Amino acid sequence: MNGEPDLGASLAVGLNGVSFPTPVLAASGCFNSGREMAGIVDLHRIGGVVTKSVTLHPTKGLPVPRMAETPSGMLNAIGLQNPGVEGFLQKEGPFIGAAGIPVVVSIAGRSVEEFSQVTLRIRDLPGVVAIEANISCPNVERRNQVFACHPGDAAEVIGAMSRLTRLPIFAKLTADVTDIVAVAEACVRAGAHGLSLINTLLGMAIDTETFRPRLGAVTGGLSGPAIRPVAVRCVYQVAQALPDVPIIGMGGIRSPNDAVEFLLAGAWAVQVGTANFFDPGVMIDIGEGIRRFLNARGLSSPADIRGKARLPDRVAEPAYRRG
Amino acid sequence: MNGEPDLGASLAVGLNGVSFPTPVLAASGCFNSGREMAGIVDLHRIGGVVTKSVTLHPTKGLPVPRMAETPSGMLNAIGLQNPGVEGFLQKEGPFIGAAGIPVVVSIAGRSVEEFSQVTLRIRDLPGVVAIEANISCPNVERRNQVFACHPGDAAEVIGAMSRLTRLPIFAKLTADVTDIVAVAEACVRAGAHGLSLINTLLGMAIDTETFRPRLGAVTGGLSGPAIRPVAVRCVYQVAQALPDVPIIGMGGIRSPNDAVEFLLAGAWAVQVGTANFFDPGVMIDIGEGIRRFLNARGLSSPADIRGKARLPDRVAEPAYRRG
Amino acid sequence: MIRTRCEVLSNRRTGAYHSLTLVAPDIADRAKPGQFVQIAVPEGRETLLRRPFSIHQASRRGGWAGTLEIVLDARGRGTAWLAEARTHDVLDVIGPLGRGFSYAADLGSCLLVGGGYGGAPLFFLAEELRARNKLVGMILGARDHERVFKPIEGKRLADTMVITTEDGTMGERGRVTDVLDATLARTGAQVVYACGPNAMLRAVAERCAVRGIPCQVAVEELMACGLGVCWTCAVPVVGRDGRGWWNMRACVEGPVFNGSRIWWDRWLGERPAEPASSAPEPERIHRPEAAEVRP
Amino acid sequence: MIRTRCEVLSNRRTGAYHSLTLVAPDIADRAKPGQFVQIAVPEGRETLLRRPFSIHQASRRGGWAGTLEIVLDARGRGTAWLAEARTHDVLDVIGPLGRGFSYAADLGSCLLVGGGYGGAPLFFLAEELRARNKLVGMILGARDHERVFKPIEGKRLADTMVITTEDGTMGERGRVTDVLDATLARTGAQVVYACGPNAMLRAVAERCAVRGIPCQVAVEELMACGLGVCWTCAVPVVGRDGRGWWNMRACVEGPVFNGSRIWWDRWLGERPAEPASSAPEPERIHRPEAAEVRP
Ligand SMILES: Cc1cc2nc3c(=O)[nH]c(=O)nc-3n(C[C@H](O)[C@H](O)[C@H](O)COP(=O)(O)OP(=O)(O)OC[C@H]3O[C@@H](n4cnc5c(N)ncnc54)[C@H](O)[C@@H]3O)c2cc1C
Ligand SMILES: Cc1cc2nc3c(=O)[nH]c(=O)nc-3n(C[C@H](O)[C@H](O)[C@H](O)COP(=O)(O)OP(=O)(O)OC[C@H]3O[C@@H](n4cnc5c(N)ncnc54)[C@H](O)[C@@H]3O)c2cc1C
Ligand SMILES: Cc1cc2nc3c(=O)[nH]c(=O)nc-3n(C[C@H](O)[C@H](O)[C@H](O)COP(=O)(O)O)c2cc1C
Ligand SMILES: Cc1cc2nc3c(=O)[nH]c(=O)nc-3n(C[C@H](O)[C@H](O)[C@H](O)COP(=O)(O)O)c2cc1C
Ligand code: FES
Ligand code: FES
Repeated sequence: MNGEPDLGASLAVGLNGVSFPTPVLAASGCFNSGREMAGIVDLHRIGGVVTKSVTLHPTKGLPVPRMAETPSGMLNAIGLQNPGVEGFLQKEGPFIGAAGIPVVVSIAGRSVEEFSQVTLRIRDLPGVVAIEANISCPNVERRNQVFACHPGDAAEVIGAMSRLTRLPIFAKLTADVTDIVAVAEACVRAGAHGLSLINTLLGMAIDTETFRPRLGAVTGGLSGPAIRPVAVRCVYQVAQALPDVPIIGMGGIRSPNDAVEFLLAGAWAVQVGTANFFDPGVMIDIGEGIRRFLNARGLSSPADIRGKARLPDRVAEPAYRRG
Repeated sequence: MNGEPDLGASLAVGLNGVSFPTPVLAASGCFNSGREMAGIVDLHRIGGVVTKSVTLHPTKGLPVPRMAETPSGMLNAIGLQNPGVEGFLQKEGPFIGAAGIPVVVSIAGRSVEEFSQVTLRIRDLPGVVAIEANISCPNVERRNQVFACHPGDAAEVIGAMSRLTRLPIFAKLTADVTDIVAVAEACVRAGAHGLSLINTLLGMAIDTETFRPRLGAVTGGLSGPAIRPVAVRCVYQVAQALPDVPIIGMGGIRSPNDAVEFLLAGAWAVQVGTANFFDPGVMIDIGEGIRRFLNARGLSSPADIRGKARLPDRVAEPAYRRG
Repeated sequence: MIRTRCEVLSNRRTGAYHSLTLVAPDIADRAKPGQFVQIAVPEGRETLLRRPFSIHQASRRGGWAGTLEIVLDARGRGTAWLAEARTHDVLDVIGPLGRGFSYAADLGSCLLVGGGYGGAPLFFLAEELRARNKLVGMILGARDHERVFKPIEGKRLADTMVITTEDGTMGERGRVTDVLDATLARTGAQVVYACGPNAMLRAVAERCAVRGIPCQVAVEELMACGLGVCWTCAVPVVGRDGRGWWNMRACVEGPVFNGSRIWWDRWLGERPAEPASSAPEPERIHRPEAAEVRP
Repeated sequence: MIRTRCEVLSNRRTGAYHSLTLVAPDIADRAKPGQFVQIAVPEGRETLLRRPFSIHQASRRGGWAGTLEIVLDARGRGTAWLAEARTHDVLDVIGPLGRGFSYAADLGSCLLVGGGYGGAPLFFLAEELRARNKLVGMILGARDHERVFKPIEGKRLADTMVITTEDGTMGERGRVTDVLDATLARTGAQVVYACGPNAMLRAVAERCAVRGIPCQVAVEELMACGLGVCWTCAVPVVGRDGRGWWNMRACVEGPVFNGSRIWWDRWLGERPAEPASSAPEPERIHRPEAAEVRP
């Protein structure tokens, strides 16, 4: 309530020191820094923006086609097109400083050194409240194995970054691993303030007319409602293992109910990616929907439902989970 | 051609010694042994049936709810309900022997010993042309880690089974791993004749009214069109690494085009699971659709398009694949 | 079981429900009370699975010959879409599915208990029972009068009729179980047939068990296939001797079960997820002494 | 850019295409030729993304004031659904999007080249050019006469008109590029505006480059957002000095580009997937000596 008697529940969330006015942020790569969307979305009614991932050098990205629609989802292979950290500071810096909303800068790189360099250039940018480390990137020093696929590699990046800045770092993980909890734990031990779950699933589609992959890069990342069950499972697994670590959940969220599902699974906040493309106002609607959901139950904050999924009395591990 | 001049392309496929009249088989757990469906589907027009997974002991399965519909997909947590291998032989054996269609028996277990025991009981059952090892099961001897998640565990099961029978063994893998190619290679080295890709993705959904998981078992397997891009990617990756090993692709197939997509990615045949639930005749339609597809291009066999996706000249690994 | 494309003949409101009449002569021909159909939602939607509906009427004679009627409560995406069906629309329907109610020659007085749209299949059953010269009593209950299923027609069809609503807007205020004992006593019913929310079925079955009256219940459980191949529709059923249990498929071994054989606690209880083999088995659950009607 | 729910005023056939008139005064007010709108497909479908369509007409005056017209070719799921739109249906539309064609004060004679439904935005453009007292020549090409977009109206609107069809069922047999040189010579056009299949745009742009005539092309590339935030709609554009290149967003920096600045080989070529930084950069690509119209 506090000062918002008419609205009922407050949407503000605190993630162990980082706060957002609503628990609904824009996901990296799906909102740029917010500038383009400002004309159609009232940015002051969303929780914040996670920027498109920034790399050290300007990156031209992958050849088209860069996207393919799939059942209830889409594949993308943009190749992290961005003007590099200097170009980013120049083009987006002033906007970020003046936007008056919390901005999380997403950083990507091909080596620990690149992540570190970008961190150094970003850490003092006004308006930035946190860094998201997009470690679902290939590591050129490890035969292009994706950082987030190996707890050790992931920890190395997070460790290096966290030594360079006091900004909280959220490690963004991929679900394409055998044990996401192990990667999450390694990141937290290395200094991650929180975790962003999940990045896209690696997928592929082929045009049966031309026999060509539908993506110029052959494979790409699957996002949208199709992946939501996988994302909710990842958030749940990690939240069970690390209940005190802030988790920002994402993957296929497009309605208030979807967002509530992530909060119940253990997320402290959520991000919305693909849904912005077809419904630019969706983050505001989700926020208001969460408020109504809380009001209807006499609750005062999104934190009240965090991790509150009611599990059966006994959940035994050995059961066959599929089929 | 060969004796089917009116129809054009022949749908028959050979998988290094195992042959099926069409490349479209029923996936395990989605068709039982075919008995229930015989009243509504002409079994002689499909490629074959992979049975519901059989375990050594009768298995009662997991508590309801056992299913939840999700965007373009569904979650299931049946818990491999089945009457155990003795019950199976009694109830399904006579049907399988008399059905006159190729039957692949799917075997599941919680230990290498259980897989071996069931293999011994199944190997002489008339009508059985191959065994599918459903190794997406928890291994009670390894803290319930799923066999298919660890190349060593997977190889152990396949090795033990292949020493007990001359029936070809298809290892059925899960995509929920960091490196599916490594698991595939381990299975093949251990004696797998071929690979079935993929089992369901581990997922979860929560009812936002009741705060309860929508599945009695909390987590379950995601299937249906939603997962198709992930499945195609897995088939493609494994086929690139192991071009001579027969792959049966599956995951979200419901149309001839979907099936062709898997063949182009490198599958030698496909299985259809979830789509049977909403469209029981779908496997026949897919087969006929593949025939039309081949005829329209003057091709004579599904093998003619196997792995024929036209890749760009250079596919460099280090590119950012997501975002 | 038949798969057919049926034309919609009409879609009318019946209180809070929609009543859809379909042209489906082959299914109508074979249908028995308690059986159901699976209706496909249109392609291209993100809802893939068919939706199951009880058969309310299957007309084999007269002006409506060859038609099938279902009743639906629009609650989720699939039912909301179906509620919009218009005359001449074509639906993809599979049926008749499952095992319906059964009749014992020696039980002449029946009591049919319906909750909400659960009343729908009981009308079809009542006609079949009357054709077999049975006495038919009926209890129809619901939350409010809008949800009491066809009370007027019910009164015409049944020999005795009791209506209950939770809000008291029609008939007696309360639940069907509040009037069950009295009605059983008054009608001298020898067998009970029930359809409605699962919790209601449990209450009815438990009361019948106490009184030693056989009770058949038509249950609802999530169904991915409805064809017997996926095992999502599990209902835990106890052995005839009250020992041992197994999960039966509501879509082929049901949806009608002997109410005294369902292990209600396990089915509707807290639904613990554990390896089934280590679940405590019921020592012996109450079951009627009366002759078993059907497993 | 505006998001609005628009009523469908009419949906008519135009040869092989559908022409949809929408009530969208705010978008119509701001629209410029070459801009587009993004139309949402309905919720609950497995096709999530909006579909982009060029603006064919934006009426600000007269009986149709406040309306917007788009033309669509029904090919996939989204367009097939849209082709079924009925009067009074309501669509969720965002627009006007992108940068449209631009006009140079000193270029008085224009040639508009449209392929298939690519002719649609050129009609809007022709009107704007005529309002600026330019001479407007037009070439409309298509596979067959059904796909030549509004030939009669085009003839009325343009000062000169040439029609080509690949099958010869209307106008000259062949492609627009077969008549381009002659038409340029005949009309003395000083600037070319083109819209149509990307391969046609390339051919037109390359011919114009050879002749040193500025050429603006309205391209099509897959668009996930259409709002400038996802970077799926990349078109490789070469620097003004012919050196260096960058992927521009067709949805905000386009869809209209200077045809001589697009690196066609990279964009429409074999599309090799490699780290962009190691891609060979064009030493210098041909570009018109004529004054640049727009980057
Ligand atoms: C044997 C049987 C007979 C039935 N008869 C009738 C009837 O005569 N009239 C009627 O209105 N309803 C009946 N139901 C329930 C009806 O099937 C559900 O209300 C309907 O499937 C809900 O679909 P939805 O898309 O509206 O809801 P959603 O919640 O969107 O459905 C999501 C998924 O859950 C399933 N589901 C949701 N609720 C139920 C439920 N109660 N039972 C089974 N599956 C469910 C759906 O089939 C779908 O697969 C019957 C169910 C069964 C099993
Ligand atoms: C700026 C612009 C203007 C356009 N103007 C018109 C127009 O005036 N009239 C018209 O008929 N079409 C136009 N198109 C093409 C039109 O957007 C596609 O035909 C349409 O999106 C196809 O959708 P679908 O669902 O029918 O096909 P599907 O193949 O099912 O679409 C799958 C996905 O691919 C995208 N897609 C498929 N083909 C194209 C394409 N050619 N261009 C862009 N995206 C595509 C879809 O938007 C969707 O995201 C335009 C495209 C762009 C980019
Ligand atoms: C209800 C259900 C039960 C299943 N049971 C089994 C099983 O017993 N053994 C198995 O190997 N896979 C099982 N599967 C997985 C399927 O065989 C298949 O791998 C998966 O569903 C992906 O294919 P689909 O998208 O075509 O369904 C089951 C899937 C479903 C939906
Ligand atoms: C077009 C597109 C571009 C993306 N770019 C990035 C990126 O630059 N960095 C990143 O960490 N994630 C990126 N993502 C992943 C999203 O941030 C998000 O993790 C994922 O899409 C799942 O959420 P969603 O289903 O809501 O889209 C991108 C996703 C899409 C669809
Ligand atoms: S619903 Fe599939 S077995 Fe009953
Ligand atoms: S379509 Fe998203 S940036 Fe152009």
